Amino acid sequence: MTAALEIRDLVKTYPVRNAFGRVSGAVRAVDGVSFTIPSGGVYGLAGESGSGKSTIARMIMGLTEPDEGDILIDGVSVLGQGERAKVQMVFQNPGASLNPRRTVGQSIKVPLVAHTYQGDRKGRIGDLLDMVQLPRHFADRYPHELSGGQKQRVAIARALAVSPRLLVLDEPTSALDVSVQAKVIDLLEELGRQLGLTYLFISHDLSLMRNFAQTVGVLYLGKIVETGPVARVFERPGHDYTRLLLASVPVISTEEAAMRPVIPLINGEMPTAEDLMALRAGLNPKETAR
Amino acid sequence: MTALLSVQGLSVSFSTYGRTAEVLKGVSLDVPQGAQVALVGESGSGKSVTMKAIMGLLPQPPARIHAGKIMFDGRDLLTLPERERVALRGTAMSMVFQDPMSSLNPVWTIEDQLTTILKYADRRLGRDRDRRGRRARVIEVLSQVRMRDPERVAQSFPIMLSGGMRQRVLIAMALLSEPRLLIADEPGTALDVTTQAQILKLLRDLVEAQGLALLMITHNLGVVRETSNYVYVMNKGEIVEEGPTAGLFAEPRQQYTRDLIAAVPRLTGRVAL
Amino acid sequence: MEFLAFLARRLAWSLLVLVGLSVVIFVIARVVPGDPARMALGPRASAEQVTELQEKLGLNLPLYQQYGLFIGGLARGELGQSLLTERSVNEDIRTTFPATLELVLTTVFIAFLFGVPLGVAAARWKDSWPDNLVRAFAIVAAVMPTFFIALLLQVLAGYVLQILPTTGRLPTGTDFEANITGLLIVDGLLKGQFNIVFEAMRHLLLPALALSLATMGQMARITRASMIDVSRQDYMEAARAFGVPDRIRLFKYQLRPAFVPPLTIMGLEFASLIGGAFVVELIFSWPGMAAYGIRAITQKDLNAIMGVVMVSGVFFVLVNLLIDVLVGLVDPRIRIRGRRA
Amino acid sequence: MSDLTALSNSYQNWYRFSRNPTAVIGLIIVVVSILAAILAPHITPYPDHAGAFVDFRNRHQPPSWDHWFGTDNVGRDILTRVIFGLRVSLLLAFVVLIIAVPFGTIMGLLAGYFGGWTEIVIMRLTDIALALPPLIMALAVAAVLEPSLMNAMLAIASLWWTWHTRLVYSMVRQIRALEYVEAAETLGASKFHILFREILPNCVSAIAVKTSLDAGFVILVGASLSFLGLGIQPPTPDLGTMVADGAQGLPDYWWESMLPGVSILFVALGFNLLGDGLRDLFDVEDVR
Repeated sequence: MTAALEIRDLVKTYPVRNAFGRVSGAVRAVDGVSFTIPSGGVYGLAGESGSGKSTIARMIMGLTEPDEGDILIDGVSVLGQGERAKVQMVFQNPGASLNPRRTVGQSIKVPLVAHTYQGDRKGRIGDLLDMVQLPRHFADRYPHELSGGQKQRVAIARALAVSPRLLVLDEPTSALDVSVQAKVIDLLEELGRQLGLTYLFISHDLSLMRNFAQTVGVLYLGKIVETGPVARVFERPGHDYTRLLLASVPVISTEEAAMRPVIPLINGEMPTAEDLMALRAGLNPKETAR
Repeated sequence: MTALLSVQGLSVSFSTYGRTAEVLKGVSLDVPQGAQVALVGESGSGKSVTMKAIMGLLPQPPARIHAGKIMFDGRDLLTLPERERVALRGTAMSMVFQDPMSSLNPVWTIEDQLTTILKYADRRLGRDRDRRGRRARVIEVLSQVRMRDPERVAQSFPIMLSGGMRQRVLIAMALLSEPRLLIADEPGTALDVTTQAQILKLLRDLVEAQGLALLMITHNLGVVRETSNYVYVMNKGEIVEEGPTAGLFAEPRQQYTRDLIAAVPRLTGRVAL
Repeated sequence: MEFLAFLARRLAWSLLVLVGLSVVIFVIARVVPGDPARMALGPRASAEQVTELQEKLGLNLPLYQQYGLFIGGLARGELGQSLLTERSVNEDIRTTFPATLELVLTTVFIAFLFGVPLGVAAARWKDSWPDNLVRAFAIVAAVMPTFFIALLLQVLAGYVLQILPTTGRLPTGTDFEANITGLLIVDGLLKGQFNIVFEAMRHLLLPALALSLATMGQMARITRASMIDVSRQDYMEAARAFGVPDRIRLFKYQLRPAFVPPLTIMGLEFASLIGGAFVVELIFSWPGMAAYGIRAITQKDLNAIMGVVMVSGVFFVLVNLLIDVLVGLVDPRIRIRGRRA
Repeated sequence: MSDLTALSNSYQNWYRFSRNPTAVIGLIIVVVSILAAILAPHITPYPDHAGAFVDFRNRHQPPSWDHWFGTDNVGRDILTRVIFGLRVSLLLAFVVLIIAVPFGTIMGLLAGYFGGWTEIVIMRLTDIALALPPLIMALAVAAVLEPSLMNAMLAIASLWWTWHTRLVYSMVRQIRALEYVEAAETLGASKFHILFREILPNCVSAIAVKTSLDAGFVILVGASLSFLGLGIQPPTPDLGTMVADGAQGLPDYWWESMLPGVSILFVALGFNLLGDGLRDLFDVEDVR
């Protein structure tokens, strides 16, 4: 069986310019990333700001072209193709991902028009709202009339409009309260089962990842430093950065606390990732004042 | 022993466009001397309003405090003359702001901002400290928050510092005049997890070392467990449950607290309900 | 370093703007229908006279060569001959520009001196009477036609109260040559002739006031908006939570970050100030470049028109470069990042 | 249901607008001025005074019951000529803005959304225009061609669009970075859809505010131009020309210049108050 999504040696660099606008170097925002997600699977990409996780999502969506590597959906390379109906995305901030001047129905209609959906569009919009457990009459509401959780449901409905195979979820619940987050995650799981969706779940929230993803890749400075089944990676982390991430998660029970790896303190303080790596490499941690 | 800070039956309403909404309905909480207390709630629960009322930062109008007392060190802050109330701000009680990106003035150096605050705090306390003394104190506090190069940080403008360092500056700002109560407004939530962990540990260490009372305002139950030993759970303007942190997390009594705890994803994976 | 690069970039853009401006001016002057030589000489001139002038002005050459000549002249600072005064346009502008400069600088000074404090006061007492007063003033000042203000002031101060002179830069017959900077106040000070300084100021007051009202209102409005914007920032609340007194918060914490928009807008306003100077100079018989420009325009004196417009453009560009430096001094973010927020 | 909420929204807007006294005053001034200009031949007391009419016996009459604004140096009723003069002013503002606003908006959308060379070319053009005040441009054009209303309108419009371009450009730059635009891109929406359906509706209120303010300023530029004698040519009544002509009689015949001057002020004030009211209503950031 072919994978729903296959990422091969993806590289994206951004030029660094000096003060006068000359290119003086390059940052490798994504530096040789590969992974595959089997059909119906949930792959979690964990990383902090600057890890390259958003750049990967943008490349999969076709918003940015990679410098090297390939992206295959259902075994077919999608590079250079403009529109990608098979893959859709749910954004981080439900407040900003819906146009404030357009009704929910108008927003959901966008992909239907773009991909020339032939059937009854109004009916389809209603069905989509049903799917995300919102009343059909919400089609006439404006985003400011909805709560954060409702907006995120609308964003999910919109992403499902053209029956994609794969959903990229970019921190879909980080802006929501925990009780709302739990419901949105339940919805995503149920939809995944019903529609046979494959998810790429991008988050910095390791607890959530533990519960939602089956496989996890830990991204640090553009590279996947560790990957494997989520239970294995979280219980027996093999890389220092994974250990640091896990040790940093605020938890609510002693069982969880016991699970967190012990990290050596530097000057009585939790080390930064750079310092920890430097310590392991036998170097003296350098001062990091920027 | 009486509490250092004691909020008693605080009720606050907001009036906008002719409509009045009651946002706090008789909130009571105690922060004893040297204790670490958390106030946890989701958005709209009223935790920020409570915090602002304690700090005296509620804009009135539209807000109106119509019942209750805020006792600090045996005096009711709500009936205190404005001058005396201002005198307490940033000195006896001070606050760690949430957003490291926007809580520092972009056009002045760190040293400039910290010495200005110190100068007027000294003046209110009747303390005599010259420019050089103030500078020394600023450098001292910057090293207390484990800034590696306090001299250089002091000379920097905020945009030259990383988010984590700015958050440390905000903590240093709160410590300048040796307060007895520290009110922390979700410090570190805007930062990466590893940086947040550093900040929380730093805060914990400081509070313990200096014997400060801490009131941690947060929406994150994990942060509550990491930083407090007593917790108040707030919902819709009311305290729904309170108790020692470990006990309350292990055996929540109220349905709301139970649901809230159940909604938190666990690092250990799914819990059987 | 970043700041130098920022300024260098701005300088490069400014040069580009000036080249663009020269093209626009050239196009207006040469491509539009009508023969400049014929226009200059009038309908009664003979065909030979017209041809002669055409050759003299290079009008018989292809357009790109004409532009080459024009830009070449500009690069050397040669603006050509005025058909009207029969002197070089350079000379005419050199004698008239200082008067305009003195007028415009005084105007900016007045606009800033009153506009910014008005804006600060409005923001400080937002939604109460000082605010309403300032806002009303700003709106009325903005919609008063400059020529109308000028006439009004002239009638009020000149005819009714009879305290201030209403024409010229100095009393007629005054024997004084401003040959150092061309600015009467400065030269008067340098030469120690304080009566000249006093008279120059008296003469400046009305025209500068007339020209400054709209800009003053604008400054007040922008300062107010910017102050209110800053007052909503978290760091203002933080300063309050730490007990920093009102006065310090207002002037140190709030005004300085709020100062960038008024500065920037001031730079942009310069163009319309120069436009306004055309009207004010005419009404107050101010012997400046704008008055010279108006004369050139009504007499279709092409080289003079092009010269005046070009000099206004250069002036505008220089002022804005200066403002970039000032903005960098006020806001370290621009200094450090090398670009505007 | 939805119609009801939409209705209550617009009702709410109207309610808030009507509670803002300056905005209402502005709206009234604007509407009255436009109506007066359109109906000028029917409502003015002496419609024939709009042309080359002479009545030397009645020259320099101060304001009276017969001539509310007095008469000018050839005995024409100034109120009549002011109302006819409004026509010129409003026509000028209308034509300039009907050219400048749509053109400037489209250029701003293109520069802000596409970036690259489109942005560089368009935005440098606006920089050049900034250095060239509309009044001077109009003067230069009037000098080279001939002074006429049409030339003045074209000259002003040829620069004015750049202000709208700068406004829309800066808004598009902000909006483009928002997730809903990126979302529309990932959903496969066309560039046309993104520009005109997703981005433009979010700029409309700011454009409306600016257009209202601009109408006042264009009128001022036009009046300055004719004050300098380079606008519409006599005997067509024009407010700027009337101020200039009346100024010859200052201070004795003050009404001949002051009342037309106040009229210009009045109309420009109307548009400004209206723009300010709209700004409060839409909660638009400070434009201009």
